[in-house]
Amino acid sequence: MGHDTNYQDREFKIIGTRVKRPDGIDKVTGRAKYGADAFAPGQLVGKVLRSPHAHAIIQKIDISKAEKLAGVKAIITSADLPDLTGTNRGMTDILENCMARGRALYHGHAVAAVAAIDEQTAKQALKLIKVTYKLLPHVTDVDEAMLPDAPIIQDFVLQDGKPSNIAGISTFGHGDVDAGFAEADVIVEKSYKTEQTHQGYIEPHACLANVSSDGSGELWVTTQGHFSFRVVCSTLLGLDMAKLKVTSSEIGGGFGGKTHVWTEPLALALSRKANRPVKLVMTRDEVFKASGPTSSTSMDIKIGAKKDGTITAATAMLRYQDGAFPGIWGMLGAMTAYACYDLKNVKTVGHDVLVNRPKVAAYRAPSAPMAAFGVESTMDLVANEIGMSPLDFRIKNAAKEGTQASYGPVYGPIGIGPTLEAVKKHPHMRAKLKKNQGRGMACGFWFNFGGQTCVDLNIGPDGTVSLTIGTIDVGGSRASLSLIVAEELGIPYDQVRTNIGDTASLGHNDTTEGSRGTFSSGMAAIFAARDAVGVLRARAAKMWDIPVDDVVWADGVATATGAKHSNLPPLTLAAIAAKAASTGGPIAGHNEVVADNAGVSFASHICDVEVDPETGSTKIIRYTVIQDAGKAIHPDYVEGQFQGGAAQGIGWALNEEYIYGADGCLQNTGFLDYRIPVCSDLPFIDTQILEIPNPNHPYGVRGVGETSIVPPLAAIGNAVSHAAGVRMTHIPMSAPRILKAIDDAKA
Amino acid sequence: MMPRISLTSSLRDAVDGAESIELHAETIGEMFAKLAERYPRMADRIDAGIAVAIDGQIYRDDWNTKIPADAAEVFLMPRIQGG
Amino acid sequence: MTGVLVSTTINGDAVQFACPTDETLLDSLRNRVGLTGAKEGCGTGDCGACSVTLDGRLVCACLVLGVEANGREIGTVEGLVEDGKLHPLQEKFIEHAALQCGICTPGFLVAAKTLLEKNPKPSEEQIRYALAGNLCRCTGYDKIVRAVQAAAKEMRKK
Amino acid sequence: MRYETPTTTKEAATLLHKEKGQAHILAGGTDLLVRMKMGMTEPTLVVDIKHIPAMQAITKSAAGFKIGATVCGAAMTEHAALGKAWPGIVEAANLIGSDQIQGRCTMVGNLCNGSPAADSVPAMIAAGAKAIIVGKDKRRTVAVDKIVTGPGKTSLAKGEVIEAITLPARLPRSGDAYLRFTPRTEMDIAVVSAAVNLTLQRGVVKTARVVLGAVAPTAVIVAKAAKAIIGTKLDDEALEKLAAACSAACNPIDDKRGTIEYRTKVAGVLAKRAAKIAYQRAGGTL
Repeated sequence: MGHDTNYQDREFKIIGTRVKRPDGIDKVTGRAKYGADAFAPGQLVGKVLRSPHAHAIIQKIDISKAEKLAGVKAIITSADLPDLTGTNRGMTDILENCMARGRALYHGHAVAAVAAIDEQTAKQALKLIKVTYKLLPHVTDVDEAMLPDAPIIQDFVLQDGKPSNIAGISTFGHGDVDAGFAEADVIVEKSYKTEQTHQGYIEPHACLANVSSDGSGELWVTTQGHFSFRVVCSTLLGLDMAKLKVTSSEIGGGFGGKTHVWTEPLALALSRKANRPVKLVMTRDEVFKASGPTSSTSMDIKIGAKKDGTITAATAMLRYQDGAFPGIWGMLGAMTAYACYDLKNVKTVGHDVLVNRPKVAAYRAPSAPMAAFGVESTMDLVANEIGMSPLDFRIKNAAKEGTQASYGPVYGPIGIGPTLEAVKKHPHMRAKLKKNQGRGMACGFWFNFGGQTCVDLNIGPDGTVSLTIGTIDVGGSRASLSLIVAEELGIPYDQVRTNIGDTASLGHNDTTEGSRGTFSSGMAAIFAARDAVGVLRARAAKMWDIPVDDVVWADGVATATGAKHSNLPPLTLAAIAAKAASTGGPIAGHNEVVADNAGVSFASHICDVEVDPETGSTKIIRYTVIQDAGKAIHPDYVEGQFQGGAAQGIGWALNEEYIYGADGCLQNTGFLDYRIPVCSDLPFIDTQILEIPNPNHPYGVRGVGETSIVPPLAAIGNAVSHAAGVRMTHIPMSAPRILKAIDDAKA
Repeated sequence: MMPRISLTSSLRDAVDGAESIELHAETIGEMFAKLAERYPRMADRIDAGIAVAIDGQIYRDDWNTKIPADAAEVFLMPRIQGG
Repeated sequence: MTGVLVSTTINGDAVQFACPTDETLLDSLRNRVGLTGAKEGCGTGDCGACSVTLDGRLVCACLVLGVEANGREIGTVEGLVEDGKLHPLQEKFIEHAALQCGICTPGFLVAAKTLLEKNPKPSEEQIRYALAGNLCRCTGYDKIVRAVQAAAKEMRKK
Repeated sequence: MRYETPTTTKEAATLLHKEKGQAHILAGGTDLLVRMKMGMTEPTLVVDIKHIPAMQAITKSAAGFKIGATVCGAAMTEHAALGKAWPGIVEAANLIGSDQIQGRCTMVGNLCNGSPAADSVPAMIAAGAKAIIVGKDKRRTVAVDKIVTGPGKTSLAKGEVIEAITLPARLPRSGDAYLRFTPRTEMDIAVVSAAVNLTLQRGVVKTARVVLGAVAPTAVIVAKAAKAIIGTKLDDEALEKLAAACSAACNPIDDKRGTIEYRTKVAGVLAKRAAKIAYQRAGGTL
């Protein structure tokens, strides 16, 4: 504690180099162990029975036949999961989402679960469980769910004292928008819709649960936050937190979808009942139906501006669908919608709306891409109306240090202006376009978080350094953190190894979300290394028998200062470590920190598309991402985040969507019809990393993981409008929608 | 010096509709304690999670964070989630 | 459930396993042979994470029955290392940061190896289409394509 | 589930004929294993036909080509003579799934699965392909367009197995092409598709066959569309007539993959484009 978190401008030796990641070899040889790659002696196979209906009362669950099937070791229903959540409504919702309690709230909602000796027996047992449903009317569309006669999803949700599906209304903004619109020369008002998308991580949720009859347990699981999984699972099952050891596997993608528990509490409950380990792996079909996709939305955007390009007022009425349980997704949309701009008069209202769909979870900069689609599309329309280039219009209105953000606070040093200036200078903006091609650009914002962090740094007897962290590595952060420790200690990168500890080996760490992994564990690693340097200096002083104040640590060695010690040759880390036993024992550094102040992040994207006017098919021809990273610790993995987010945004913009039938059932529960981009769909994705240091991180680091998914929807929409002459207001901009728009425009 | 504490709209009903209030506190923790004392309905909101922006920097967790005497702005906003 | 004994060759080694007739080769490899390098991302042939070779042809192990392996030759990601040395594709994937989470990596490596054996000098477009059966959600494919290009170049030198 | 590996087609037919439960043929398995995974079928018998020598090869003769029922898509792509003679068919077969799927999938499987969106079927029908069918007691040869009778349904009797597909010898100055629309560039199912096979005489279309996929319960032969281009050099007017005839022949559904409106319109667009490619392959210049 007491470490200085302020940015210190300095020359780095190895920060910013492109070293090989420590988990690389395991991952290219097939040795890395993911969620489904663990096995325990005597393990059972867990399977979940799910509702085939969108909304139904569960009148009866008859497990008598299934119980009698040879090889079935445990069957659970909600009766096996008593509600221990007390007054914590959020936790009660998680419990009810894990397994329906008397009512199935969406197609795929878990109803019962079995553990059996093998896959075939477990599947057979599911078929023998007889559930009697009484169907209820359902609603899956966000606008329909807000109508006065819509079926009510949750009785406890009230508006004006009456049952409603509107779980929250959040208003942000400042100034007087009516007065602002009165001043405007041009006002553009437009409504937009975006369909629901899924994070689409390639690894399905998987865990291996092992609960003993003494109430202690272990959980091996693919997760973005094993510490928060421990909190949730132990709360739901009534276990002591210290007795539940959660170990994170390698994670095969998360993007927010693995911040929440889905089947893990069920696996633990099955294991407890059977008194044997239970492995539970979701199928892809289950992942789509019953994990946590992001909201579908509907929105009305209105922007007014003067002829000189000054925005006089802006509003956004946002309606976000949360699935069957209240969330904060509409609120986040309302907070982020206008965050890129310096506005005198702005008002945003976010509605959180319940529907018969799975409980919405975070998806990379959650809620920001949809609001940005509406706002950034409308920004282009306003620019066109007043005859200004969309880029100059954005530059004129960009937020800067001192701007009051539309979501409330006043900005410190931020990067939206520099990313826009970089767009202006980028050769992409001057590249020639061919027939049926068009160019668009758009901006995006995300908050970024810090949060609770705890690391341990241990120096081995041979002088190698092991850093144990508690934030999951979703995309190469172990390499970045090893770089940070090597930089602080002045030793080669290869001398440091970063590992992820289980929940028994470190204090609580918040989940890897909000782009916090490298930011927060990096900050803790710097401080832990500085702690260790203090110990190293003391040990060197002891070995030399001189005062510790006469020892400095630089370039990986302890050096005695002053003329009277000039005969003492420097001591390497290895030399000091070798004598640790006789100078005071193991050498370690430690740090716990609440790494707040992650520093907001901005990006601007440029995109060229070609639209086939006869089929409506859109091809991405060229794509450029420009984003502020604060400081890129490992540029490869920063670029990787930029490219990956852009690719997800491209998929969202063009093809990805949840398709519900009139029966309220999800129709596309596989990767064939939920179309994430394939390799041949995309060009190389150019990146430009800007480094505007975060004033509140010793190295200037900002989170980089999320913002890149925010601009693509609008960037592509703007490009399509230039290529095909039609303004798309419905995401995804699938070929049938674009072709219809082209035909309608002709008519 | 007593910085004005502004509240996001969803929190205002807990402080009798005020957009901002005056309150002296040296840390986020002290501010929360005083808020809960003055406005009992704020206690639940604080438990549920509130983020604090001090001169534009957002703090979600650390209640020991000092509120500088010369802070131009303290803004209470909803605690947010990421992906 | 009918169980059968399967005698097969995996990465050059003679291997026997017993499995139910309706079990996929992917499940046999993972749960009976102990080779978990091939991953199940979908189970329906849509993601390529379980890519292996069957008598030299690239296939999804989730769309092959375990019993079909009898008397045939299987190649998996675990077989890429030869004489203790990483395959150039493995080297280049690490060097070019062509993986983030890494769950799709085994499938990409097996698919890319099959491609380069057939076509040592593929164009960018050929690489992209040859790898279109392997989904990656982290990278946007940029660094994967670059790594395959670099490995192809390296392999042509030899 | 019994798993059998007969070595003659007749043996396979007998096994299937005798089975009282749910019997399936396994060739590439790219449809069957998906259905098993999704719990859509629980076979009691699977007959793996890949051990039957008569089904394993592509053979060329004066009469044309014979493609065994277990020949996978990748093997078709590798067969230079087949690709030269019937590029449209090879392209269509090559569009079924990824390289991984190509390593397993077969044209006969694509046909017998009975999907209206099957890629190889319109191309085969346009080419005048025939299926050699082997039953327990007799063999018969049937035009491919007579096999599929509706989504997931075929005219094959219980126990009948398709042993091979035959393609006629390629006539001089003739060419074929197949195009489909999919949202992605790969790994997708046709939303709408069109195959054209034609023969020229001095640059004028002499014979033509136009077949659409994914616009009706089965692939549709559009005689009016063929008529629209016969006797022409594929001038714009002929192409417009072809497109209009194709759109008029559509009887599609609205589903998760496309709308009626979209399929109807794009069927004509694809038919025009496929006709132009086939025309050029036949040696015509546009």
